[in-house]
Amino acid sequence: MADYKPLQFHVPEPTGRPGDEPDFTDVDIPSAGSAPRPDIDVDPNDIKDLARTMIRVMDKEGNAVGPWAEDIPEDVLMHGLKSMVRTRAFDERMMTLQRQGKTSFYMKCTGEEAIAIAFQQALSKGDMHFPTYRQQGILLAQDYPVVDMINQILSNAKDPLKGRQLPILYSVRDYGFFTVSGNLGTQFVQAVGWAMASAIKGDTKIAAAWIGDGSTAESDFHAALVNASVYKPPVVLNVVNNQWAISSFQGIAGGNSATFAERAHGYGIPSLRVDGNDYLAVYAVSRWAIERARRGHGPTLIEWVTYRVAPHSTSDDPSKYRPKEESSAWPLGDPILRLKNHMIKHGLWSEERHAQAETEFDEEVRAATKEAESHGTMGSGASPKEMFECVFKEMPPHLREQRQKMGV
Amino acid sequence: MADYKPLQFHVPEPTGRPGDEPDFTDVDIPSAGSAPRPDIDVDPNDIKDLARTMIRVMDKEGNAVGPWAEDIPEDVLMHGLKSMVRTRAFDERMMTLQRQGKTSFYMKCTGEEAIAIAFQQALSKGDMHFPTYRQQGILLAQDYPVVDMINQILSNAKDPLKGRQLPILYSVRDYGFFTVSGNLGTQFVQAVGWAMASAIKGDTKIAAAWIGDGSTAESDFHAALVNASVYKPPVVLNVVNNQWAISSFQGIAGGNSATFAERAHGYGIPSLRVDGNDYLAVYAVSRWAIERARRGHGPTLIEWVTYRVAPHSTSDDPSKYRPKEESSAWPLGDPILRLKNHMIKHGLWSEERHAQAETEFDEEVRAATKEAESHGTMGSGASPKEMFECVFKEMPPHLREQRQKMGV
Amino acid sequence: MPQMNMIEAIRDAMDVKMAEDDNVVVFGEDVGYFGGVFRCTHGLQEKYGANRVFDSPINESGIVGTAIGMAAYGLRPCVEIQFADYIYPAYDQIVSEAARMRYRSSAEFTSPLVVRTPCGGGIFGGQTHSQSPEALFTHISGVKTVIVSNPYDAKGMLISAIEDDDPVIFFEPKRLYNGPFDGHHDRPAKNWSAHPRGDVPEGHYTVPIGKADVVSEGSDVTILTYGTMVYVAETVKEETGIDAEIIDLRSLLPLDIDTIVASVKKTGRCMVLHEATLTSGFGAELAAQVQERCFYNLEVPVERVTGWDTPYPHAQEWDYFPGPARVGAALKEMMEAV
Amino acid sequence: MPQMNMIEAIRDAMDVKMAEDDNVVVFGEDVGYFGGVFRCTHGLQEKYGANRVFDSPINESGIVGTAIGMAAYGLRPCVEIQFADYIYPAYDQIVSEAARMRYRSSAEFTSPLVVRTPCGGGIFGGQTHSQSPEALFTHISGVKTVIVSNPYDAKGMLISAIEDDDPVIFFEPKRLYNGPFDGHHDRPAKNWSAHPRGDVPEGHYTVPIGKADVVSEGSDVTILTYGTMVYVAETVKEETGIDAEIIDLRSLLPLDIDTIVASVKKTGRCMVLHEATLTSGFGAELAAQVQERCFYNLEVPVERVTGWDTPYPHAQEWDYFPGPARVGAALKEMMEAV
Ligand SMILES: Cc1ncc(C[n+]2csc(CCOP(=O)(O)OP(=O)(O)O)c2C)c(N)n1
Ligand SMILES: Cc1ncc(C[n+]2csc(CCOP(=O)(O)OP(=O)(O)O)c2C)c(N)n1
Ligand SMILES: [Mg+2]
Ligand SMILES: [Mg+2]
Repeated sequence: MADYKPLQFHVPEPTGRPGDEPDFTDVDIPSAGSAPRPDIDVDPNDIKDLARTMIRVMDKEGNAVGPWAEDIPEDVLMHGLKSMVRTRAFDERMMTLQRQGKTSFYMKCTGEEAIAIAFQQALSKGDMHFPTYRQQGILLAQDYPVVDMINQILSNAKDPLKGRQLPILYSVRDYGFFTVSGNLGTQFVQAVGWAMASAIKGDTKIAAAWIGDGSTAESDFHAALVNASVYKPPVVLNVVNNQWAISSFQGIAGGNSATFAERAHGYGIPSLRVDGNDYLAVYAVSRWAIERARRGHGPTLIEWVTYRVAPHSTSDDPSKYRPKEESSAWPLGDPILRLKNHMIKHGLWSEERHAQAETEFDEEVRAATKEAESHGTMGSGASPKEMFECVFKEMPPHLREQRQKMGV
Repeated sequence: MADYKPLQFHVPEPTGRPGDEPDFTDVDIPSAGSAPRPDIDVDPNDIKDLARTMIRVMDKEGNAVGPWAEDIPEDVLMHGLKSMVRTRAFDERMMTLQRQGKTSFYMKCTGEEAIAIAFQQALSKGDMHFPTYRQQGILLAQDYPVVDMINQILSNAKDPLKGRQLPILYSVRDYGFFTVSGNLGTQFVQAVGWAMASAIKGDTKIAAAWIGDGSTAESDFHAALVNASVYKPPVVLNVVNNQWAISSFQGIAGGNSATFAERAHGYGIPSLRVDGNDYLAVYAVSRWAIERARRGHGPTLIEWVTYRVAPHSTSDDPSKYRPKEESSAWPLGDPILRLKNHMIKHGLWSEERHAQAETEFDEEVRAATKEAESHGTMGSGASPKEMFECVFKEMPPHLREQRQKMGV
Repeated sequence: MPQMNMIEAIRDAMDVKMAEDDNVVVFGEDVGYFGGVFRCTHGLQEKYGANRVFDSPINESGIVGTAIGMAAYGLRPCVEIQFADYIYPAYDQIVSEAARMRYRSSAEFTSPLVVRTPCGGGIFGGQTHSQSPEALFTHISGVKTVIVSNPYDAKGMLISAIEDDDPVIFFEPKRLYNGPFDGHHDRPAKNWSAHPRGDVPEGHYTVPIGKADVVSEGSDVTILTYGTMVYVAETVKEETGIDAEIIDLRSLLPLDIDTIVASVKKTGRCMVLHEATLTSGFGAELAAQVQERCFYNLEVPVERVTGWDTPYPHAQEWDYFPGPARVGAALKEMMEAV
Repeated sequence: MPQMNMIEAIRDAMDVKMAEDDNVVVFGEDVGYFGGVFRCTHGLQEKYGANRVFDSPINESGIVGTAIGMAAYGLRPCVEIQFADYIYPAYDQIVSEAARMRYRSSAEFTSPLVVRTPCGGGIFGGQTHSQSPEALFTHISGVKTVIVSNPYDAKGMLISAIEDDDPVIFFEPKRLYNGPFDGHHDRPAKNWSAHPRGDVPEGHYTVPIGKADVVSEGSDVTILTYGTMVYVAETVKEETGIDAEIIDLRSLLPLDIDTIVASVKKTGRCMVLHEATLTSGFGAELAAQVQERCFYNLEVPVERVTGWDTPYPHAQEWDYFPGPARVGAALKEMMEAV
């Protein structure tokens, strides 16, 4: 075996580290309108190319072009844009709240707003999201009371989750928002199970599963895809590829070897790769996949290509592991700016209204924050009694004894 | 939503159940020689078709045809055929042993002999298999003493594993045979780790991972592929698709939606689908993948298409869940018969020598069985003392105390 | 009353609940067409259709994970993990998800599901077909842990488990499927037809989760046990003549501490007996609680007789198993000590 | 002698071993370029290269599974699970594989690997950043379980763990990373520079796995504890004036039972103190052993003070945490009881 050279170990590296210039030359960006739009009952084998391209609708000038360009009702666009602005205002305010020491923890979705919001707008009442921690847009797009979100974040006396759960891991059943887990990936297969149940019952509800690029490496991603492949339940499997996990880039999840959309091919599940910062594309593709599921054609996986502009969480400092200017160099731009331009171009919006909306939402969130703070911050106001409730439906004797011991 | 029809739940069914005629019309069998043979440094994206076809070398007449036909040395062929015959003789005898109540458990590999044996012949000393329970051919092809295998199966006084482990879950480090786990799938990712270690050390050793069609559903399959995709270690990922898990067919693992070879595509890992009952194809493809790994081009996944002729184990009765004649209707035939015909056709073998080999190996195994039985059967001869050894390298005080308590 | 073995009783429980409640679904590896490697679901797919009884891929995390999703939808999944030794891949879904769903969502979402799984050794199954991992669940807040020892309880408690609004891990000692095995592996096997607990009522009845069963009254010593060991204890009582009060706990969490304390206060001695390994086994919790609650009544320390702290060996199975000889000797020692 | 906090001490242990032994490799989520979310591996990739210190995909089962393969090859992987709450996906690989490798192969293959993981609460991390799952490992034959409480031990025991030929689960109470936290969350934080155990020798030294540390001698009562609770115990001793002998167990398995028994025989009273939930926590094993071995010396039952049997709550963190008030009250009660 003398002629074999020593093997080499291969550890993928991102294109840039702190001090380097951002480098996105690897990110292929096909022109808007270039990707075909198949029928919803298409054979997954016939659209494999859609997992390697990027479905884009909005061109540089803000026009909607190509087969995925839909005639989106004005009120949908308007609500979409406003919800994005509102979400960003919310994120900013919560960040401040955390810096003020009023909550322990927060996570922003800056730059990714279009995905959760447009997807939610394509969904129907009765459907269920199985979100991660970066889909606050789902709640904001439904006008779930902002003050209740903040109450949860503050773990205060009005926290709907009674102080039991970490900030931002909301649970809002009536808004189709499944309780967010702190454990990555687990929700993906649960979504498949929920969708299986809908099919078992002969209902028409669909599930939307959410996962990040980094978390696709978790084993439950596979469990989800295997079950989706076998039982073909009505589920949309959303992978939000925002390029980064915490400090590790998408190559550490295998993203340099194939796209995340391509993962679906080994399971016979159709998949689409989409410009996640293009609101129009997100809305159109979401509708396509949701319709496909609801018409009984089974699961779809969608990779939403985007960029995590914010730090991973308030505990994180991205300047430690990626080029400083990377987020502004991201070639797919800002989803809010892009939709705004599109709407201004089409006479639906203006710079003034935009500025006004920003102020309005900032004020709304400020007011809500103030109200929420009046019920306590950083866990104050939550009752120790609640600690013992909801472990089981009925409190078993040993917990009753412990509660007594504690004197509450 | 009134116009949506109730969703339907989809549970895949095999093409036949007990009482039905076997039906393999779904199994596409391309003609021998039709699949191209790429270079070992091929871009995985350029050979995606090889995951949907079936690489076959031997035609109906027993000729070796096409680009995968190699000039296999006569002694290799001879040893391959003999090892297959020997393995079948071994399996038969062990089955009898179990029926006689001399061991608790056995699993045959009937119909799948070519895979483990030809693969092993393509491997080098120092490489490591991470096998499942159906790769006894690896040991038999290396002339590992049959009597030691039987001692393990009998859990007797000479059992190399001291009675600690279930029959057939061998461990033979010197023969590159990693300790077989009773837990499905776990070895797949361990093999990847072993191969990573080889690359980290700058060695030239490669790992061979083994898994069954049913077990590809396990989460560690994904863990293995993700790590293989990221670090590109020298590992060959073997999926033995013998159509059945226990009572569930390959469709319950997702095999109706895509081939198992295609699973690799989502990870950027090249994959090949091969007629596993064609010794010549198995040998050639194994050599290709092994060489690819050893030259630093990284992992390959191979789906070996075959059929589990035997019951799943001695605890199983396939007549309960599949058509009675299914195994004889299997369109890829018997690997032993096929290689035998090829060799007879090429003047390397004869019916007489074949019959003689069968007798010889039967006698060899009988004699070995007799010898092994002299050291005890069904756990007799194993020492209770051994129960406390090898939990840790050094026995900690609590185990010493327990051993004392037991009085051994 | 019909005679059933434990397999039939378990099957009957699922049958009763499936007939009563459309939301009950049953799945797991080999449980569909074939009816399970231990035949516990035999005939159910034929009766209720593949929509409600089906095979699952070999992915235990997926089995529990999909069940959690279904339970959140409103179904009541009763899933099978083929051997308790294979429950570990599902451990995260059980611990981090099913067990915590109600708490973390403040009861917006719950996990009313049952994980049935055969446990215990004595079938020459080696380290991967013999384990008793119950203590790994009793430490987890939010799941109930049940382990049954006879057909009557098996049916009644499985019905309770399916009706329970919280997740239940339901252990079935496989060595008891066909008869009340007492550890005398060298003697002819008994079957359930000769045992009063083999009489199993038809139709719906429940045995509550959280109540222990005093299977044999006595005044010398209390034996706290469950599963297969119940019969070992009974045999030892008979063989040694020691007047033991034998308590089959049945439900480990919630635990029927009142019954335990009453008995130990009466007898003044307590043995804890299980098949799982000693260290951090459920016996530790029992010993800890008994010494705390009955300290001034105990004549001798609480004694634990259990499997050794080794993996479950294959050939040395009967050396590992806490059989009548070991239990008898320990019991005598306890009685002889001051 | 250099002053180190626990993070530095842990990093230094890896540094020392990596310099000594080419076979030591370090990986896990975010441990490579970035150096770990708690910074424990900071600088190691730069020093030893990405070949030996690298990021892994977010798949805990894969982290341990690949480590097992590497260990079988001859390497000595020291891997990080980012939070102990995320160790469950790796549970099967730890329990069924790493722990059983030596046994099932009769020592042909072994798993000399270390799984480092931050545990415990007190950082307002809610149910998924606060857990103490040590008892889930002490029940598993074939793994060692260690939990350190100070920089000196952290470095010395991590070196021992890396050198150990068997798998070691190495718990690092994250609340102690920066200082000896005593549960008085409303007081200013202390740091390690003021603590004698913050003096950490340079270079190679070991603290053996299997030996407890009597951190404070006393005659009234023995407190068996580990991790963060060591400092709670010390504070309570000071605050109540009760002359407690405080034992930092450090190694839960193997357990230094001799030190424990000697102490309890001397004091006649025993409290077990840990942060994990009560039922089937490691305290149960301790109580069971102490009552068995020191029965005739005990004046009062062994008392367990622990986290409650609930998930670790977010807002109610300090109600859950067994802090000085609860420990003090329990201790006083123990002393007052006959
Ligand atoms: C099982 C588990 N492992 C690790 C973590 C710690 N963790 C939290 S978020 C995160 C990164 C996830 O990255 P990605 O999936 O890309 O999502 P993103 O934050 O980019 O939206 C990690 C490693 C966790 N929460 N759960
Ligand atoms: C984790 C785990 N789950 C379930 C089992 C039980 N089991 C043993 S073999 C088997 C079927 C495996 O089928 P496949 O992977 O196709 O391999 P084959 O037997 O066909 O070679 C099952 C379900 C197990 N051993 N381990
Ligand atoms: Mg990400
Ligand atoms: Mg198979």
